[in-house]
Amino acid sequence: MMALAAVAALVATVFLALIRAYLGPTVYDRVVAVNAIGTMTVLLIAAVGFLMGRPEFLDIALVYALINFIGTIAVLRYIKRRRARDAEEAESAEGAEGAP
Amino acid sequence: MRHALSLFVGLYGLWLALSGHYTPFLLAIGAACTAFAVAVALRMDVVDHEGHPIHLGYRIPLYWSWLTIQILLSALTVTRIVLSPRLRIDPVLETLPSSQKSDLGKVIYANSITLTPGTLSTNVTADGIEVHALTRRGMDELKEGGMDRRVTAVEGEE
Amino acid sequence: MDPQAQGPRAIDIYVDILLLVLLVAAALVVVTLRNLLAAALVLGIYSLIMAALWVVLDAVDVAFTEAAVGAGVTTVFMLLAIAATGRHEKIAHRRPWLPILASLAVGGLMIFGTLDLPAFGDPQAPAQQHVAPHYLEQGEAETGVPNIVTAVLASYRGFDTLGEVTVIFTAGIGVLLMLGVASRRRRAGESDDDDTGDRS
Amino acid sequence: MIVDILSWISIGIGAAFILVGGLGLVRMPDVFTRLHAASVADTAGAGFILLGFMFQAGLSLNALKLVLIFVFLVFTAPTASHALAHAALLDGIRPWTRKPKDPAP
Repeated sequence: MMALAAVAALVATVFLALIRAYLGPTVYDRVVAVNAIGTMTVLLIAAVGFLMGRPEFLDIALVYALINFIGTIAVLRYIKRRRARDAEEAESAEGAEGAP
Repeated sequence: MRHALSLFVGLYGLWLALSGHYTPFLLAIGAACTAFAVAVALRMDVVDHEGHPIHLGYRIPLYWSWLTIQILLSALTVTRIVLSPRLRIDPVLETLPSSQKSDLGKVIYANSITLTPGTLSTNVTADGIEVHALTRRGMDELKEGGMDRRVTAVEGEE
Repeated sequence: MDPQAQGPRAIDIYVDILLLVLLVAAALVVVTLRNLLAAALVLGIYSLIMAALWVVLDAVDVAFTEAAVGAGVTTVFMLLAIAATGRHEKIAHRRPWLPILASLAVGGLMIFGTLDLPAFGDPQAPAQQHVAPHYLEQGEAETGVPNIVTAVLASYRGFDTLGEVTVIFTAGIGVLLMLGVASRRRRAGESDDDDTGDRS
Repeated sequence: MIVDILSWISIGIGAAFILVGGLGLVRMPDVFTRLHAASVADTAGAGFILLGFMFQAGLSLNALKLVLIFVFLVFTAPTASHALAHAALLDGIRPWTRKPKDPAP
Protein backbone atom coordinates (compact mmCIF):
# COMPACT_ATOMS: atom_id res chain seq x y z
CA MET A 1 0.00 0.00 0.00
CA MET A 2 2.89 2.33 0.74
CA ALA A 3 4.00 2.09 -2.88
CA LEU A 4 0.55 3.37 -3.82
CA ALA A 5 1.10 6.35 -1.53
CA ALA A 6 4.38 6.97 -3.33
CA VAL A 7 2.58 6.79 -6.69
CA ALA A 8 -0.06 9.22 -5.44
CA ALA A 9 2.58 11.68 -4.21
CA LEU A 10 4.46 11.39 -7.51
CA VAL A 11 1.34 11.98 -9.59
CA ALA A 12 0.36 14.92 -7.40
CA THR A 13 3.82 16.42 -7.91
CA VAL A 14 3.59 15.92 -11.66
CA PHE A 15 0.31 17.81 -11.46
CA LEU A 16 1.91 20.66 -9.49
CA ALA A 17 4.78 20.82 -11.98
CA LEU A 18 2.22 20.91 -14.78
CA ILE A 19 0.67 23.95 -13.12
CA ARG A 20 4.13 25.53 -13.09
CA ALA A 21 4.61 24.66 -16.76
CA TYR A 22 1.28 26.33 -17.53
CA LEU A 23 1.97 29.48 -15.52
CA GLY A 24 5.53 29.90 -16.75
CA PRO A 25 6.30 32.76 -16.98
CA THR A 26 9.75 32.23 -18.57
CA VAL A 27 10.94 29.34 -20.69
CA TYR A 28 13.31 28.37 -17.88
CA ASP A 29 10.46 27.86 -15.43
CA ARG A 30 8.96 25.46 -17.90
CA VAL A 31 12.23 23.62 -18.38
CA VAL A 32 12.42 23.26 -14.58
CA ALA A 33 8.93 21.78 -14.67
CA VAL A 34 9.79 19.39 -17.52
CA ASN A 35 12.94 18.30 -15.72
CA ALA A 36 11.06 17.69 -12.46
CA ILE A 37 8.38 15.72 -14.29
CA GLY A 38 11.12 13.64 -15.91
CA THR A 39 12.55 12.75 -12.51
CA MET A 40 9.07 11.95 -11.23
CA THR A 41 8.48 9.71 -14.25
CA VAL A 42 11.65 7.78 -13.44
CA LEU A 43 10.48 7.24 -9.87
CA LEU A 44 6.94 6.55 -11.02
CA ILE A 45 8.08 3.73 -13.29
CA ALA A 46 10.14 2.20 -10.48
CA ALA A 47 7.18 2.53 -8.09
CA VAL A 48 4.70 1.03 -10.56
CA GLY A 49 7.16 -1.80 -11.19
CA PHE A 50 7.17 -2.70 -7.50
CA LEU A 51 3.45 -2.14 -7.18
CA MET A 52 2.73 -4.64 -9.95
CA GLY A 53 5.43 -7.08 -8.94
CA ARG A 54 7.43 -6.40 -12.11
CA PRO A 55 10.86 -5.20 -10.97
CA GLU A 56 12.14 -5.51 -14.56
CA PHE A 57 10.73 -2.03 -15.05
CA LEU A 58 13.82 -0.77 -13.25
CA ASP A 59 15.80 -1.12 -16.48
CA ILE A 60 13.46 1.33 -18.14
CA ALA A 61 13.64 3.73 -15.21
CA LEU A 62 17.41 3.60 -15.58
CA VAL A 63 17.28 4.56 -19.26
CA TYR A 64 14.73 7.31 -18.55
CA ALA A 65 17.04 8.88 -16.01
CA LEU A 66 19.58 9.30 -18.80
CA ILE A 67 17.13 10.41 -21.52
CA ASN A 68 15.68 13.02 -19.19
CA PHE A 69 19.08 14.55 -18.55
CA ILE A 70 20.14 14.59 -22.18
CA GLY A 71 16.79 16.07 -23.20
CA THR A 72 17.08 18.90 -20.68
CA ILE A 73 20.61 19.76 -21.77
CA ALA A 74 19.64 19.64 -25.47
CA VAL A 75 16.67 21.95 -24.99
CA LEU A 76 18.76 24.36 -22.90
CA ARG A 77 21.54 24.49 -25.46
CA TYR A 78 19.01 25.08 -28.17
CA ILE A 79 17.29 27.93 -26.29
CA LYS A 80 20.63 29.51 -25.46
CA ARG A 81 21.76 29.41 -29.07
CA ARG A 82 18.50 30.85 -30.32
CA ARG A 83 18.59 33.65 -27.77
CA ALA A 84 22.11 34.51 -28.89
CA ARG A 85 20.98 34.58 -32.51
CA ASP A 86 17.95 36.73 -31.68
CA ALA A 87 20.20 39.20 -29.87
CA GLU A 88 22.52 39.27 -32.87
CA GLU A 89 19.63 40.02 -35.21
CA ALA A 90 18.28 42.72 -32.94
CA GLU A 91 21.75 44.27 -32.81
CA SER A 92 22.18 44.30 -36.58
CA ALA A 93 18.64 45.71 -36.98
CA GLU A 94 19.50 48.49 -34.56
CA GLY A 95 22.71 49.17 -36.41
CA ALA A 96 20.81 49.47 -39.70
CA GLU A 97 18.36 51.91 -38.12
CA GLY A 98 21.09 54.02 -36.59
CA ALA A 99 23.11 54.21 -39.84
CA PRO A 100 21.27 56.97 -41.72
CA MET B 1 46.22 3.15 -19.66
CA ARG B 2 45.22 2.94 -16.00
CA HIS B 3 42.14 4.99 -16.82
CA ALA B 4 41.23 2.85 -19.82
CA LEU B 5 41.43 -0.18 -17.56
CA SER B 6 39.22 1.41 -14.93
CA LEU B 7 36.75 2.42 -17.65
CA PHE B 8 36.67 -1.17 -18.89
CA VAL B 9 36.10 -2.52 -15.39
CA GLY B 10 33.37 0.03 -14.71
CA LEU B 11 31.53 -0.57 -17.99
CA TYR B 12 31.77 -4.34 -17.73
CA GLY B 13 30.51 -4.18 -14.15
CA LEU B 14 27.55 -2.18 -15.42
CA TRP B 15 26.89 -4.76 -18.12
CA LEU B 16 27.00 -7.60 -15.58
CA ALA B 17 24.70 -5.71 -13.21
CA LEU B 18 22.13 -4.98 -15.89
CA SER B 19 22.28 -8.30 -17.69
CA GLY B 20 21.52 -10.83 -14.96
CA HIS B 21 22.24 -13.75 -17.30
CA TYR B 22 25.66 -15.30 -17.00
CA THR B 23 26.25 -17.80 -19.81
CA PRO B 24 29.72 -17.92 -21.36
CA PHE B 25 28.35 -16.66 -24.68
CA LEU B 26 26.70 -13.58 -23.17
CA LEU B 27 29.72 -12.87 -20.97
CA ALA B 28 31.98 -12.98 -24.03
CA ILE B 29 29.68 -10.66 -25.99
CA GLY B 30 29.64 -8.28 -23.07
CA ALA B 31 33.42 -8.24 -22.89
CA ALA B 32 33.62 -7.61 -26.65
CA CYS B 33 31.11 -4.75 -26.53
CA THR B 34 32.86 -3.19 -23.55
CA ALA B 35 36.23 -3.41 -25.27
CA PHE B 36 34.74 -1.77 -28.36
CA ALA B 37 33.26 1.04 -26.27
CA VAL B 38 36.60 1.60 -24.54
CA ALA B 39 38.37 1.65 -27.92
CA VAL B 40 35.93 4.29 -29.21
CA ALA B 41 36.41 6.31 -26.03
CA LEU B 42 40.19 6.12 -26.45
CA ARG B 43 39.92 7.30 -30.04
CA MET B 44 37.67 10.17 -28.93
CA ASP B 45 40.35 11.04 -26.38
CA VAL B 46 37.92 11.35 -23.48
CA VAL B 47 39.64 8.85 -21.18
CA ASP B 48 41.61 10.87 -18.65
CA HIS B 49 41.91 11.64 -14.97
CA GLU B 50 38.91 13.97 -15.12
CA GLY B 51 36.49 11.45 -16.56
CA HIS B 52 37.87 8.71 -14.35
CA PRO B 53 39.14 10.20 -11.12
CA ILE B 54 40.55 6.98 -9.69
CA HIS B 55 43.37 8.88 -8.01
CA LEU B 56 40.87 10.25 -5.50
CA GLY B 57 40.60 6.73 -4.11
CA TYR B 58 38.98 6.13 -0.74
CA ARG B 59 38.56 9.86 -0.02
CA ILE B 60 35.59 10.17 -2.37
CA PRO B 61 33.24 7.72 -0.53
CA LEU B 62 34.07 9.43 2.76
CA TYR B 63 33.22 12.79 1.24
CA TRP B 64 29.98 11.40 -0.20
CA SER B 65 28.79 10.20 3.18
CA TRP B 66 29.48 13.62 4.66
CA LEU B 67 27.68 15.25 1.72
CA THR B 68 24.65 12.97 2.17
CA ILE B 69 24.17 14.26 5.72
CA GLN B 70 24.52 17.86 4.51
CA ILE B 71 21.94 17.23 1.79
CA LEU B 72 19.49 15.82 4.32
CA LEU B 73 19.97 18.73 6.72
CA SER B 74 19.51 21.37 4.05
CA ALA B 75 16.57 19.46 2.53
CA LEU B 76 14.88 19.74 5.94
CA THR B 77 15.66 23.47 6.05
CA VAL B 78 14.18 24.05 2.60
CA THR B 79 11.18 21.89 3.50
CA ARG B 80 10.50 24.09 6.52
CA ILE B 81 10.72 27.18 4.30
CA VAL B 82 8.40 25.78 1.63
CA LEU B 83 5.82 24.69 4.18
CA SER B 84 5.88 27.91 6.20
CA PRO B 85 2.85 29.99 5.24
CA ARG B 86 4.87 33.22 4.91
CA LEU B 87 7.58 31.68 2.70
CA ARG B 88 10.52 33.19 4.60
CA ILE B 89 13.07 33.40 1.81
CA ASP B 90 15.72 35.99 1.16
CA PRO B 91 17.59 34.99 -2.00
CA VAL B 92 21.11 36.27 -2.55
CA LEU B 93 23.53 35.95 -5.46
CA GLU B 94 27.23 36.23 -4.64
CA THR B 95 30.60 35.04 -5.86
CA LEU B 96 32.46 32.91 -3.34
CA PRO B 97 36.17 32.11 -3.46
CA SER B 98 37.15 28.49 -4.07
CA SER B 99 40.46 27.03 -2.97
CA GLN B 100 40.59 24.02 -5.34
CA LYS B 101 43.53 23.90 -7.71
CA SER B 102 42.24 21.53 -10.40
CA ASP B 103 39.18 21.85 -12.60
CA LEU B 104 37.97 18.54 -11.23
CA GLY B 105 38.03 19.89 -7.68
CA LYS B 106 36.09 22.99 -8.74
CA VAL B 107 33.51 20.81 -10.47
CA ILE B 108 33.10 18.66 -7.37
CA TYR B 109 32.67 21.77 -5.24
CA ALA B 110 30.18 23.41 -7.61
CA ASN B 111 28.14 20.25 -7.98
CA SER B 112 28.12 19.72 -4.22
CA ILE B 113 26.77 23.26 -3.82
CA THR B 114 24.05 22.60 -6.37
CA LEU B 115 23.22 19.20 -4.89
CA THR B 116 22.51 20.59 -1.44
CA PRO B 117 19.03 22.10 -1.62
CA GLY B 118 18.99 25.80 -0.83
CA THR B 119 22.22 26.66 -2.61
CA LEU B 120 22.85 26.62 -6.34
CA SER B 121 26.01 27.32 -8.29
CA THR B 122 25.29 29.47 -11.32
CA ASN B 123 28.74 30.11 -12.74
CA VAL B 124 32.24 28.74 -12.28
CA THR B 125 35.19 30.97 -13.12
CA ALA B 126 38.88 30.95 -12.38
CA ASP B 127 38.56 33.11 -9.27
CA GLY B 128 35.46 31.63 -7.71
CA ILE B 129 31.99 30.22 -7.88
CA GLU B 130 28.88 32.33 -8.28
CA VAL B 131 26.24 30.99 -5.91
CA HIS B 132 22.54 31.64 -5.60
CA ALA B 133 21.22 30.85 -2.11
CA LEU B 134 17.65 30.65 -0.96
CA THR B 135 18.39 32.40 2.33
CA ARG B 136 21.13 34.67 3.56
CA ARG B 137 21.82 32.13 6.29
CA GLY B 138 22.46 29.37 3.77
CA MET B 139 24.96 31.64 2.01
CA ASP B 140 26.69 32.47 5.29
CA GLU B 141 27.03 28.80 6.15
CA LEU B 142 28.65 28.20 2.77
CA LYS B 143 30.94 31.19 3.31
CA GLU B 144 32.35 29.63 6.47
CA GLY B 145 34.13 27.36 4.00
CA GLY B 146 33.59 23.93 5.56
CA MET B 147 32.58 22.37 2.26
CA ASP B 148 35.31 24.23 0.38
CA ARG B 149 38.00 22.83 2.72
CA ARG B 150 36.61 19.33 2.51
CA VAL B 151 36.55 19.34 -1.30
CA THR B 152 40.12 20.63 -1.36
CA ALA B 153 41.11 17.81 0.98
CA VAL B 154 39.41 15.28 -1.30
CA GLU B 155 41.21 16.71 -4.31
CA GLY B 156 44.51 16.02 -2.59
CA GLU B 157 47.92 16.83 -4.02
CA GLU B 158 48.03 17.04 -7.77
CA MET C 1 5.21 -15.27 -10.28
CA ASP C 2 4.25 -12.80 -7.63
CA PRO C 3 0.66 -13.47 -6.51
CA GLN C 4 0.09 -9.73 -6.40
CA ALA C 5 0.38 -9.62 -10.16
CA GLN C 6 -2.54 -11.97 -10.67
CA GLY C 7 -4.99 -10.68 -8.08
CA PRO C 8 -7.77 -8.25 -8.88
CA ARG C 9 -5.85 -5.38 -10.45
CA ALA C 10 -7.68 -2.61 -8.63
CA ILE C 11 -4.41 -0.78 -8.05
CA ASP C 12 -3.74 -0.70 -11.76
CA ILE C 13 -7.06 0.99 -12.31
CA TYR C 14 -6.27 3.76 -9.83
CA VAL C 15 -2.88 4.33 -11.44
CA ASP C 16 -4.48 4.30 -14.89
CA ILE C 17 -7.09 6.84 -13.89
CA LEU C 18 -4.53 9.14 -12.25
CA LEU C 19 -2.28 9.02 -15.29
CA LEU C 20 -5.12 9.54 -17.73
CA VAL C 21 -6.32 12.59 -15.80
CA LEU C 22 -2.78 13.96 -15.97
CA LEU C 23 -2.65 13.21 -19.68
CA VAL C 24 -5.85 15.15 -20.33
CA ALA C 25 -4.59 18.01 -18.16
CA ALA C 26 -1.34 18.16 -20.13
CA ALA C 27 -3.25 18.10 -23.41
CA LEU C 28 -5.48 20.97 -22.24
CA VAL C 29 -2.41 22.97 -21.23
CA VAL C 30 -0.89 22.43 -24.69
CA VAL C 31 -4.08 23.59 -26.38
CA THR C 32 -4.52 26.72 -24.26
CA LEU C 33 -0.92 27.97 -24.31
CA ARG C 34 -0.37 30.76 -26.84
CA ASN C 35 3.40 30.70 -26.45
CA LEU C 36 4.43 28.00 -28.91
CA LEU C 37 7.81 27.36 -27.29
CA ALA C 38 6.04 26.62 -24.01
CA ALA C 39 3.50 24.46 -25.82
CA ALA C 40 6.32 22.38 -27.36
CA LEU C 41 7.87 21.83 -23.93
CA VAL C 42 4.53 20.81 -22.40
CA LEU C 43 4.04 18.45 -25.34
CA GLY C 44 7.26 16.80 -24.14
CA ILE C 45 5.65 16.44 -20.70
CA TYR C 46 2.63 14.88 -22.38
CA SER C 47 4.92 12.32 -24.00
CA LEU C 48 6.56 11.50 -20.67
CA ILE C 49 3.18 10.89 -19.05
CA MET C 50 2.12 8.83 -22.05
CA ALA C 51 5.29 6.78 -21.70
CA ALA C 52 4.50 6.11 -18.04
CA LEU C 53 1.04 4.99 -19.16
CA TRP C 54 2.57 2.61 -21.71
CA VAL C 55 4.67 1.13 -18.92
CA VAL C 56 1.53 0.56 -16.83
CA LEU C 57 -0.09 -1.09 -19.86
CA ASP C 58 2.92 -3.47 -20.06
CA ALA C 59 4.03 -2.11 -23.45
CA VAL C 60 7.57 -1.43 -22.32
CA ASP C 61 9.16 -1.21 -25.77
CA VAL C 62 6.52 1.29 -26.90
CA ALA C 63 7.28 3.31 -23.78
CA PHE C 64 10.93 3.43 -24.76
CA THR C 65 10.05 4.72 -28.21
CA GLU C 66 7.58 7.23 -26.79
CA ALA C 67 10.21 8.69 -24.46
CA ALA C 68 12.98 8.80 -27.05
CA VAL C 69 10.96 9.94 -30.06
CA GLY C 70 8.00 11.69 -28.43
CA ALA C 71 9.79 13.54 -25.65
CA GLY C 72 13.21 13.77 -27.24
CA VAL C 73 13.32 13.96 -31.04
CA THR C 74 9.88 15.50 -31.56
CA THR C 75 10.57 18.29 -29.07
CA VAL C 76 13.76 19.20 -30.88
CA PHE C 77 11.97 19.17 -34.26
CA MET C 78 9.22 21.38 -32.83
CA LEU C 79 11.78 23.83 -31.46
CA LEU C 80 13.54 23.94 -34.82
CA ALA C 81 10.24 24.58 -36.59
CA ILE C 82 9.39 27.36 -34.14
CA ALA C 83 12.80 28.90 -34.70
CA ALA C 84 12.14 28.93 -38.45
CA THR C 85 8.67 30.49 -38.13
CA GLY C 86 7.36 32.41 -35.15
CA ARG C 87 7.09 32.06 -31.42
CA HIS C 88 3.46 33.06 -30.97
CA GLU C 89 0.32 31.50 -32.25
CA LYS C 90 -1.66 33.61 -34.69
CA ILE C 91 -5.17 34.02 -33.36
CA ALA C 92 -7.74 32.96 -35.92
CA HIS C 93 -10.36 35.54 -36.75
CA ARG C 94 -13.14 33.16 -37.61
CA ARG C 95 -14.14 29.85 -36.17
CA PRO C 96 -12.55 27.00 -38.11
CA TRP C 97 -15.72 24.91 -38.30
CA LEU C 98 -14.55 22.49 -40.96
CA PRO C 99 -11.39 21.35 -39.12
CA ILE C 100 -13.35 21.04 -35.85
CA LEU C 101 -15.95 18.85 -37.56
CA ALA C 102 -13.28 16.78 -39.25
CA SER C 103 -11.42 16.14 -35.97
CA LEU C 104 -14.65 15.29 -34.18
CA ALA C 105 -15.60 12.88 -36.96
CA VAL C 106 -12.20 11.14 -36.93
CA GLY C 107 -12.26 10.97 -33.12
CA GLY C 108 -15.74 9.53 -33.18
CA LEU C 109 -14.69 6.90 -35.73
CA MET C 110 -11.73 5.95 -33.51
CA ILE C 111 -13.99 5.50 -30.48
CA PHE C 112 -16.41 3.51 -32.64
CA GLY C 113 -13.50 1.32 -33.69
CA THR C 114 -12.55 0.53 -30.09
CA LEU C 115 -15.97 -1.06 -29.58
CA ASP C 116 -14.84 -4.04 -31.63
CA LEU C 117 -11.58 -4.51 -29.73
CA PRO C 118 -11.40 -7.41 -27.29
CA ALA C 119 -11.36 -6.45 -23.61
CA PHE C 120 -7.96 -5.64 -22.09
CA GLY C 121 -6.26 -8.90 -21.10
CA ASP C 122 -9.03 -11.07 -22.61
CA PRO C 123 -7.62 -14.63 -22.95
CA GLN C 124 -9.89 -15.30 -25.93
CA ALA C 125 -8.51 -12.37 -27.94
CA PRO C 126 -6.90 -13.32 -31.27
CA ALA C 127 -3.58 -11.87 -30.12
CA GLN C 128 -3.41 -14.39 -27.26
CA GLN C 129 -4.46 -17.36 -29.44
CA HIS C 130 -2.37 -17.18 -32.55
CA VAL C 131 1.44 -16.97 -32.31
CA ALA C 132 1.81 -15.62 -28.77
CA PRO C 133 1.56 -19.02 -27.01
CA HIS C 134 4.08 -20.47 -29.45
CA TYR C 135 6.53 -17.61 -28.79
CA LEU C 136 6.06 -17.90 -25.04
CA GLU C 137 6.55 -21.67 -24.97
CA GLN C 138 9.18 -22.16 -27.65
CA GLY C 139 10.86 -18.76 -27.61
CA GLU C 140 13.83 -19.65 -25.44
CA ALA C 141 14.44 -22.99 -27.13
CA GLU C 142 14.20 -21.55 -30.64
CA THR C 143 16.17 -18.34 -30.20
CA GLY C 144 18.23 -18.84 -27.05
CA VAL C 145 17.23 -15.39 -25.79
CA PRO C 146 15.99 -15.43 -22.18
CA ASN C 147 13.86 -12.25 -22.45
CA ILE C 148 10.71 -12.92 -24.48
CA VAL C 149 10.29 -9.30 -25.62
CA THR C 150 13.85 -9.26 -26.87
CA ALA C 151 13.35 -12.65 -28.53
CA VAL C 152 10.32 -11.40 -30.45
CA LEU C 153 11.84 -8.04 -31.37
CA ALA C 154 15.35 -9.15 -32.24
CA SER C 155 14.72 -12.60 -33.62
CA TYR C 156 11.17 -13.34 -34.77
CA ARG C 157 10.68 -9.80 -36.05
CA GLY C 158 14.32 -9.08 -36.70
CA PHE C 159 13.86 -7.36 -40.08
CA ASP C 160 10.98 -5.29 -38.77
CA THR C 161 13.15 -4.10 -35.89
CA LEU C 162 16.04 -3.41 -38.24
CA GLY C 163 13.75 -1.09 -40.18
CA GLU C 164 12.61 0.66 -37.00
CA VAL C 165 16.16 1.10 -35.80
CA THR C 166 17.11 2.55 -39.19
CA VAL C 167 14.29 5.09 -38.91
CA ILE C 168 15.31 6.12 -35.39
CA PHE C 169 18.98 6.28 -36.37
CA THR C 170 18.13 8.50 -39.34
CA ALA C 171 16.03 10.75 -37.13
CA GLY C 172 18.89 11.04 -34.68
CA ILE C 173 21.36 11.95 -37.42
CA GLY C 174 18.86 14.47 -38.79
CA VAL C 175 18.58 16.20 -35.43
CA LEU C 176 22.34 16.21 -34.98
CA LEU C 177 22.85 17.65 -38.45
CA MET C 178 20.34 20.44 -37.94
CA LEU C 179 21.76 21.38 -34.53
CA GLY C 180 25.30 21.05 -35.83
CA VAL C 181 24.70 23.26 -38.85
CA ALA C 182 23.17 25.93 -36.64
CA SER C 183 26.13 25.87 -34.29
CA ARG C 184 28.71 26.10 -37.07
CA ARG C 185 26.97 29.10 -38.57
CA ARG C 186 26.99 30.80 -35.18
CA ARG C 187 30.58 30.07 -34.44
CA ALA C 188 31.58 31.63 -37.74
CA GLY C 189 29.59 34.75 -36.91
CA GLU C 190 30.61 35.47 -33.35
CA SER C 191 32.87 34.35 -30.54
CA ASP C 192 32.03 31.60 -28.09
CA ASP C 193 28.74 32.14 -26.27
CA ASP C 194 30.02 30.54 -23.08
CA ASP C 195 32.26 33.49 -22.42
CA THR C 196 31.08 35.00 -19.16
CA GLY C 197 34.03 37.10 -18.13
CA ASP C 198 32.01 40.33 -18.15
CA ARG C 199 29.50 39.18 -15.57
CA SER C 200 29.19 39.89 -11.83
CA MET D 1 8.66 -7.49 9.03
CA ILE D 2 11.11 -4.92 10.34
CA VAL D 3 12.37 -4.51 6.82
CA ASP D 4 8.82 -3.84 5.66
CA ILE D 5 8.31 -1.17 8.29
CA LEU D 6 11.64 0.45 7.42
CA SER D 7 10.68 0.38 3.77
CA TRP D 8 7.31 1.99 4.46
CA ILE D 9 8.80 4.71 6.63
CA SER D 10 11.41 5.43 3.99
CA ILE D 11 8.90 5.58 1.15
CA GLY D 12 6.64 7.79 3.25
CA ILE D 13 9.45 10.25 3.97
CA GLY D 14 10.43 10.24 0.30
CA ALA D 15 6.84 10.90 -0.80
CA ALA D 16 6.65 13.81 1.66
CA PHE D 17 9.88 15.33 0.30
CA ILE D 18 8.63 14.92 -3.26
CA LEU D 19 5.38 16.68 -2.44
CA VAL D 20 7.35 19.48 -0.80
CA GLY D 21 9.36 19.81 -4.01
CA GLY D 22 6.19 20.05 -6.10
CA LEU D 23 4.65 22.55 -3.69
CA GLY D 24 7.79 24.67 -3.77
CA LEU D 25 7.75 24.55 -7.57
CA VAL D 26 4.38 26.28 -7.48
CA ARG D 27 4.91 28.61 -4.51
CA MET D 28 8.38 30.02 -5.14
CA PRO D 29 8.64 33.43 -6.81
CA ASP D 30 11.30 32.92 -9.53
CA VAL D 31 13.15 30.30 -11.51
CA PHE D 32 16.19 30.12 -9.18
CA THR D 33 14.17 29.64 -6.02
CA ARG D 34 12.07 27.05 -7.85
CA LEU D 35 15.25 25.17 -8.68
CA HIS D 36 16.01 25.01 -4.95
CA ALA D 37 12.61 23.45 -4.35
CA ALA D 38 13.02 20.99 -7.22
CA SER D 39 16.38 19.88 -5.86
CA VAL D 40 14.67 18.78 -2.61
CA ALA D 41 12.59 16.35 -4.66
CA ASP D 42 15.56 15.34 -6.82
CA THR D 43 17.89 14.46 -3.96
CA ALA D 44 16.13 13.74 -0.68
CA GLY D 45 12.80 12.70 -2.21
CA ALA D 46 14.21 10.38 -4.86
CA GLY D 47 16.82 9.05 -2.43
CA PHE D 48 14.31 8.02 0.25
CA ILE D 49 11.85 6.51 -2.22
CA LEU D 50 14.58 4.46 -3.89
CA LEU D 51 15.91 3.45 -0.45
CA GLY D 52 12.43 2.25 0.47
CA PHE D 53 12.26 0.10 -2.64
CA MET D 54 15.75 -1.18 -1.92
CA PHE D 55 14.47 -2.59 1.39
CA GLN D 56 11.74 -4.37 -0.58
CA ALA D 57 14.12 -5.68 -3.20
CA GLY D 58 16.50 -7.14 -0.62
CA LEU D 59 20.02 -8.10 -1.53
CA SER D 60 19.57 -8.65 -5.26
CA LEU D 61 20.35 -7.30 -8.69
CA ASN D 62 17.26 -5.11 -8.42
CA ALA D 63 18.68 -3.34 -5.38
CA LEU D 64 21.84 -2.70 -7.39
CA LYS D 65 19.75 -1.21 -10.20
CA LEU D 66 18.01 1.05 -7.70
CA VAL D 67 21.42 2.22 -6.51
CA LEU D 68 22.38 2.86 -10.14
CA ILE D 69 19.22 4.89 -10.75
CA PHE D 70 20.04 6.97 -7.69
CA VAL D 71 23.63 7.44 -8.81
CA PHE D 72 22.50 8.60 -12.26
CA LEU D 73 19.99 11.00 -10.74
CA VAL D 74 22.53 12.42 -8.31
CA PHE D 75 25.13 12.89 -11.03
CA THR D 76 22.79 14.43 -13.59
CA ALA D 77 20.53 16.60 -11.40
CA PRO D 78 23.15 19.18 -10.37
CA THR D 79 24.51 19.40 -13.92
CA ALA D 80 21.05 20.11 -15.31
CA SER D 81 20.25 22.60 -12.53
CA HIS D 82 23.54 24.40 -13.01
CA ALA D 83 23.08 24.59 -16.78
CA LEU D 84 19.57 25.93 -16.32
CA ALA D 85 20.53 28.58 -13.79
CA HIS D 86 23.55 29.59 -15.85
CA ALA D 87 21.46 29.92 -19.01
CA ALA D 88 18.76 31.91 -17.21
CA LEU D 89 21.34 34.33 -15.78
CA LEU D 90 23.01 34.76 -19.17
CA ASP D 91 19.59 35.48 -20.63
CA GLY D 92 19.32 38.45 -18.29
CA ILE D 93 16.81 37.06 -15.80
CA ARG D 94 17.52 38.81 -12.50
CA PRO D 95 16.99 36.77 -9.34
CA TRP D 96 14.00 37.80 -7.27
CA THR D 97 15.07 39.54 -4.08
CA ARG D 98 13.18 40.66 -1.03
CA LYS D 99 13.06 44.43 -1.14
CA PRO D 100 14.12 46.22 2.02
CA LYS D 101 11.18 46.98 4.30
CA ASP D 102 9.00 44.90 2.04
CA PRO D 103 6.48 42.94 4.11
CA ALA D 104 6.62 39.20 3.59
CA PRO D 105 4.07 37.99 1.05
